[in-house]
Amino acid sequence: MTTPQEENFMRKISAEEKIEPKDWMPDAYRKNLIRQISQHAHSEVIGMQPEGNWLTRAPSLRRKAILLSKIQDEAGHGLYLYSACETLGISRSEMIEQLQSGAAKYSSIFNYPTLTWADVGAIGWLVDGAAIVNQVSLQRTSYGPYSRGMIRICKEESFHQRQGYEAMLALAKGSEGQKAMAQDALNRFYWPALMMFGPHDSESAHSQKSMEWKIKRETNDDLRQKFVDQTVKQIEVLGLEHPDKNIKWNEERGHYDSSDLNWDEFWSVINGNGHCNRQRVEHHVAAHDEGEWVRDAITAYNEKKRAKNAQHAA
Amino acid sequence: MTTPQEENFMRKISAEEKIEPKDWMPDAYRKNLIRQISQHAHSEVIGMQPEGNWLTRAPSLRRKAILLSKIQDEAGHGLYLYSACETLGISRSEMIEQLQSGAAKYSSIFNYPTLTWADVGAIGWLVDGAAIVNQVSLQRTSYGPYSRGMIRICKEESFHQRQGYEAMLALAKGSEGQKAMAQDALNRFYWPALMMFGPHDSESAHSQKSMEWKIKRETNDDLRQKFVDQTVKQIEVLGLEHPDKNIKWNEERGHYDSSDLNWDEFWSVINGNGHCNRQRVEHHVAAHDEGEWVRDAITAYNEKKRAKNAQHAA
Amino acid sequence: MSDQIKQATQEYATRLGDDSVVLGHRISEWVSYGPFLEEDIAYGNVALDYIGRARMFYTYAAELADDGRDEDDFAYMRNDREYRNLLLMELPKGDFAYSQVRQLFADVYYALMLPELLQSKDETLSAIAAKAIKETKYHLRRSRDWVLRLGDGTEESHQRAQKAVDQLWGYTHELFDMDETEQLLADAGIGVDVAGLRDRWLEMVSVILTEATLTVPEDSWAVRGGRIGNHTENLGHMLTEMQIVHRSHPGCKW
Amino acid sequence: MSDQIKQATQEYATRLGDDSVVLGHRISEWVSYGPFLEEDIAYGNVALDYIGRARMFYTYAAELADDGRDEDDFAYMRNDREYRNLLLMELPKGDFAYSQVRQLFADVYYALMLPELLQSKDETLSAIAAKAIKETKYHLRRSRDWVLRLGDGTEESHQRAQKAVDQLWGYTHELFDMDETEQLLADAGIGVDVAGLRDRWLEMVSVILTEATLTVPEDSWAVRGGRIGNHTENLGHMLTEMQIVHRSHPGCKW
Repeated sequence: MTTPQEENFMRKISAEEKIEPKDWMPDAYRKNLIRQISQHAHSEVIGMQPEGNWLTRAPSLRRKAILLSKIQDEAGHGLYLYSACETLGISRSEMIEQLQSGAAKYSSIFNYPTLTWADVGAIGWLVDGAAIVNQVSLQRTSYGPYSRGMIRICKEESFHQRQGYEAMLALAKGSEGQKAMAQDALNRFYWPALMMFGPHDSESAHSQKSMEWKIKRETNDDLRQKFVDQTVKQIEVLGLEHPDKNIKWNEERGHYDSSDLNWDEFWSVINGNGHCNRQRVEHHVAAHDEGEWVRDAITAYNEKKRAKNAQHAA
Repeated sequence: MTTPQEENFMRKISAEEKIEPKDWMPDAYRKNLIRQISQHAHSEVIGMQPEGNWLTRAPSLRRKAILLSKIQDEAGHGLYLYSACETLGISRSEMIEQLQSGAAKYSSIFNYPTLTWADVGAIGWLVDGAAIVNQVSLQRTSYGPYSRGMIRICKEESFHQRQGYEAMLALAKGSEGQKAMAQDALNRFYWPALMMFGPHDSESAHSQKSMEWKIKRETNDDLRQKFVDQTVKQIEVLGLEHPDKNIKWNEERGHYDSSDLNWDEFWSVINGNGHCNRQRVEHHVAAHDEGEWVRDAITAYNEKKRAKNAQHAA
Repeated sequence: MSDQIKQATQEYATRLGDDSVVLGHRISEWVSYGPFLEEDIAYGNVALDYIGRARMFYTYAAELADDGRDEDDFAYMRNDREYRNLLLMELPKGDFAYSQVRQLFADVYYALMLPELLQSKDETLSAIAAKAIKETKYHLRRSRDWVLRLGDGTEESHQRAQKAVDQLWGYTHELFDMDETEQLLADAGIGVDVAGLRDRWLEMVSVILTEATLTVPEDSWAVRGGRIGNHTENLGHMLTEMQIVHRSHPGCKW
Repeated sequence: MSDQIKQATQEYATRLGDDSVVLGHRISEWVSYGPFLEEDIAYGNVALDYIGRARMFYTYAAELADDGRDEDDFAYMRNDREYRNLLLMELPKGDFAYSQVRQLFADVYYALMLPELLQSKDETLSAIAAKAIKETKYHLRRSRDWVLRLGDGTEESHQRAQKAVDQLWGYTHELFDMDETEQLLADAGIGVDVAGLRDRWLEMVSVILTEATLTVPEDSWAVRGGRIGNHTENLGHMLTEMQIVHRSHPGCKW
């Protein structure tokens, strides 16, 4: 039995109308969205750390400025997504609590360490690149605020990806040492980037319902294939070796065939065996806790001002 | 009117007998010694910081080991001198309080920053060198525990001085960059090292009484002259320029003449305008405060053990 | 431009570039460590402005030096004995109060100094000043707001802010020192006579600190030496980190 | 010695040198930061022992490599991707409890591993082990004492110690991993079969932790990768500091 509300909701979904905050929506839809948008927001925020790790070591002033600017954009995306998620009836501080307690996730790619300067380029190119493939598809997601957020974020992310790729190009065309650094970063980040699209469709817990509700518009495997396809040419231009020895154009499918992914490693990292799982959350908790007295000061100051203004008004 | 105690005390001093902890001594003698020995101890302890600043950056494993070993010796000297001072009826924790409150001083040389690796060599050579000139003379100081401490400490300090000089030699005979580093360190540490002997005899507040009581055995200016004389040849061997353009052998005096010292700077640094006055004390306070829970843990653990042993015994 | 003036101007641009890169680096250390996300963004903004200034000053210094060096040679290939920044800029980031009080001291300084530099007969310096003035208006509004909020916030924030003021005060005197190079350029209408800014700086800072219920310290101590390369121990550690990648790959482009 | 064995032995000596220099460096970071002066001395002692071991292992590796490199080339001219130390050694010093628990884990490991290395058919490795065994006896007595005192001290020290145990546990599994190189050397009677030490390590550590009223964690997570150069982000920062002077003056002697 579907209620008229449910019917109306599904009608909008079918008609490609956006669901807006004030609209009725099924609880599970709301929950699913909160999970996905907050995870996305947390990923932007936690993603500041692996790149921030190289902010103080960026090898030229120009690269330092670009990186600063990029990390700043990510903080901005985080803010923007937290706001979008708040329209679903959860507060930012609740979301932060969930992040810090481990109840909410962030993209597992950030559990990998950034070990060299080239990793900053690789993240911009591959990680932001994979994110864009996903986000472009999410521009058509059914929830209005999320969809509009994606449109805005995609523009900046494309910019980041170009900058990341350009940084890789400078390395790949540079000295032996630089080129080796670039190859190493590619080798380490290629596979985790593919895993960013999530498990195979057959294994994906949330996929089916998300597709029905048009929260997701394309399947994990389809998105992953797009990314695999677009990356082959980019690696060629860099003049680097493709990390996947089995990569091969399949005329019939019109796509590249590639190796099976090591899903054991994927699950292992998600389940706590990544180099940085603990570090990322501890960093966030430490900065948040250290900031408590600052937040308290603002509250106290504002209250004093309010009291003073009320006095003046009286 | 001198009491028989005073007479006996002065007789021993004249006869070059050592004063021992259990012996009667004038209050002023005791105070004077506490001031001098604790200042000496604090200097060893604070002196760990400017050298420790390069421990993690030592440019070879051999130098790293030498520096570690040297700093460890200094901590040992600090301990030894605190013990010697405790025989005069002051506790180590009281002395540490005085250091942290600023009531007790440490050698002002450690208010200068160590800016390059060569500074480690310069400190070993010049600062330890100046310290030794002073300490050799203090081996004959009238207070037994202090005198014995000086004899022991002098041996290790001579070793440090040789190592410091050897580190400078490696730089002075090295690349252009290394040689420049050595010259720069010499230029910066030469003058403060001369000032380690204290103000001119005519200006020295504590000198006269200390000489009478044979706490000090030679005057500030005499000791400083010894150091000036011995250093000329050492600079020559290094092939570096002497920082004092007026240095000149005086046949008549049998000593080198040298420039007037910039006592304004000396007093300025002592009075708080050195680069590191605040930093050194804050570092000491921070480490001490951070260690409080550790010291508490030992106390608690020992009490538990004691209670348990008492139970067993009963 | 006479050779003497040219050389002095190059030195001057280097000094101003050093001030900017060092302070910008210190601010950037806050990114992902701020008390909340908006503050990470704000810090990023301010850091970016300073890195931008450094690039303009260094590029001009490189142009005047005309010896094949570029902005990165100035930033990455000089050690702390060669850096000429004011000591205030190199002090570690400390806690949030420490960084904001330092920023207030620097922002008021630039709010006074940049309009003078705008009047410089040297067109490049004047153009850099024109851009920087706008940034500094925003910076100062921000650091002033923070110092007010921290000083007049909780007991803890007040104490932290006062401690920061006391710890930093002795490093502010150097901001107004003139040496021969700067005097020469001031006389030639190229550089700023910073000595003349002291009183106004003191007045502006005093007004803000007082409003923030903080005490303006006595001038009991002063540490100097940045302009002759006599730095605190902090700069060496900062440059170690900043320069390691660049120095580990000599002659590379990035 | 066959070429294969020789190459494996060189790699092995490098690994053991890396473990020693990295842990020695971390310990040396405590000097002048200890809770009291005696502890500064003790830390200095332990750090010295590890730096000494690193020098012996690297010197042997250099001898086997026979390509003109010396101990300092191994320590100072390789980056973190080339370092082969166990991750446990590179973690930051943390608080006093964290450092002492790490030390206990390492000391028990060496107490078991070194007597085996003493039996090595390789005389140099055996000789290094002979010297190191004596040091490790002292180290283990010390770290065991500390863990007992912290674990069974105050509420605060207990919590800190337990937190350290929990945070470090996932890095201990890697200590007992064998790869082809190590298996080859173990089979040849040259290297230690560390996999075989696991149970005894766990038993010894469990006894000490239990006496210290601390809980032995479940094996719920494990981070690996040091032996293939896949490090945490900490090592890069550590090597930055450690190598900056050496790298800034290429080819110099010190």
